Amino acid sequence: MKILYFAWLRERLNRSSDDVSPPADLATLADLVDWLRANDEALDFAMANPAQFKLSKNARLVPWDTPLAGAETVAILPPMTGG
Amino acid sequence: MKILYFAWLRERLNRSSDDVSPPADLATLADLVDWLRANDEALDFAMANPAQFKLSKNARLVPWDTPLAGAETVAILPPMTGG
Amino acid sequence: MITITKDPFDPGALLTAFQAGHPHAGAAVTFTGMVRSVPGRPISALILECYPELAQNQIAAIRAAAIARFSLIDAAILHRYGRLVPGEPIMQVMTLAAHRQAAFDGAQYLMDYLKTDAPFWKQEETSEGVAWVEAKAADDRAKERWGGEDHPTSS
Amino acid sequence: MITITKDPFDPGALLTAFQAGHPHAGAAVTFTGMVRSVPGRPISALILECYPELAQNQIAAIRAAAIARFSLIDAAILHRYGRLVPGEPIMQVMTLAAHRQAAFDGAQYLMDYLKTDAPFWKQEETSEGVAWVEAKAADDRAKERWGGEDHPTSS
Repeated sequence: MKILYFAWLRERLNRSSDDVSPPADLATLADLVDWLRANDEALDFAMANPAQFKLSKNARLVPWDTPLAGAETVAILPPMTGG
Repeated sequence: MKILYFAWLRERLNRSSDDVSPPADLATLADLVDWLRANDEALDFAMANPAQFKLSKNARLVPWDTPLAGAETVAILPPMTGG
Repeated sequence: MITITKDPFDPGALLTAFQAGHPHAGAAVTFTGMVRSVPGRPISALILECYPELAQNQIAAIRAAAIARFSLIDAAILHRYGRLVPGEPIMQVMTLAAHRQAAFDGAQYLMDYLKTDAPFWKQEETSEGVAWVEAKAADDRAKERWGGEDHPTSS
Repeated sequence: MITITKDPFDPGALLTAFQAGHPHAGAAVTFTGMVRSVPGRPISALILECYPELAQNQIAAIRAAAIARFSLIDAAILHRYGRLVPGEPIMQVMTLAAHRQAAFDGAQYLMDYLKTDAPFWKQEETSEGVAWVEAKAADDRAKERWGGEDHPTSS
């Protein structure tokens, strides 16, 4: 599974993506984020205020409680500043 | 003094303007309209609902109680439908 | 930048010219009004009557009020009159501001006042003849959201 | 009509192309966002990062929601990313409707959601370096006037 990082989150981690193999018992994207944070101190610190982040699954913006099943690409998105 | 008529008011009167010499004792544009209506049955009938008309004095939109003094051109304007 | 004209205009070219050379603007809003013909009640033309001297003065006053109220960097209005056919642009309002809400509000304010306080009168030409377009109560109400002074231009 | 691109664009030409061939439209609203530099705090460039696949899907969903909600005849969105200098257009939103209020509301709805729900991130380049632009609480509030669903595109 591919994890994408953008903007200042990408900068803090010093990389734009990871390839990970999460355990099979993770139910939702929120569970995936918890697992990623537990295994990465820098990510854990950068996401200290998790409510500000949005998540996408396979290039669709989805709620955090979306099932992880079928996810090929998950992106962790800092607050957007387009327009 | 020149009086201008527009749109359906112009059509009903069958002319777009009048040259008039109102008496010196008229104080406001409202007085002028009263005087014009008193002297013109077609105008009186066409303006049966006077509240819908706006008035201009020398090509400036002004309230009905504006002094008549200095008026060279007065226009009687049916509800506008521009834009 | 106020233009009262019988001539056709190109909405895009007008926009490009208006936006040029304003490095402090962050937002531009453009409204274009077009002659509309619907299948159920097709019109062959829209004929606009105008009092050009008053239109010039009135639109200048509305424009100045909009610029002051919304701190616009600039605003421009073009309004045609004469005979126009379906699809043709009738008029265009353009605003430039630092931020988007001011640009949107300024353009809507200009439109709301132009609808009720600019001396244009429309006639619709159909197969049955020519008929004056009635003023809409909704247009008077739209103006009220800005406080609804009746004559922003009378002073 | 959704375009996510690094290439410059011409706001007027885009408007002309969009308006062509819509005889049932009576109203068009165009919003253009430009890179803004103010004398007190000049920037040399705005650098936009983007997640293009998500931007395409997300903007398509926002566009579909706006068309349905305001009965728009059409809507188009172009958004650039990469490095842009002051004065350059960043993005443009265009709506076509039968009447003016729907065209205005549709354009504002698109802008409000693009600000908070489209995956773009801005950096300002000044003489002191490069800094991320912070998201504005005002942008979240602006979205709330439409009911404020957080993810119009998640379904």
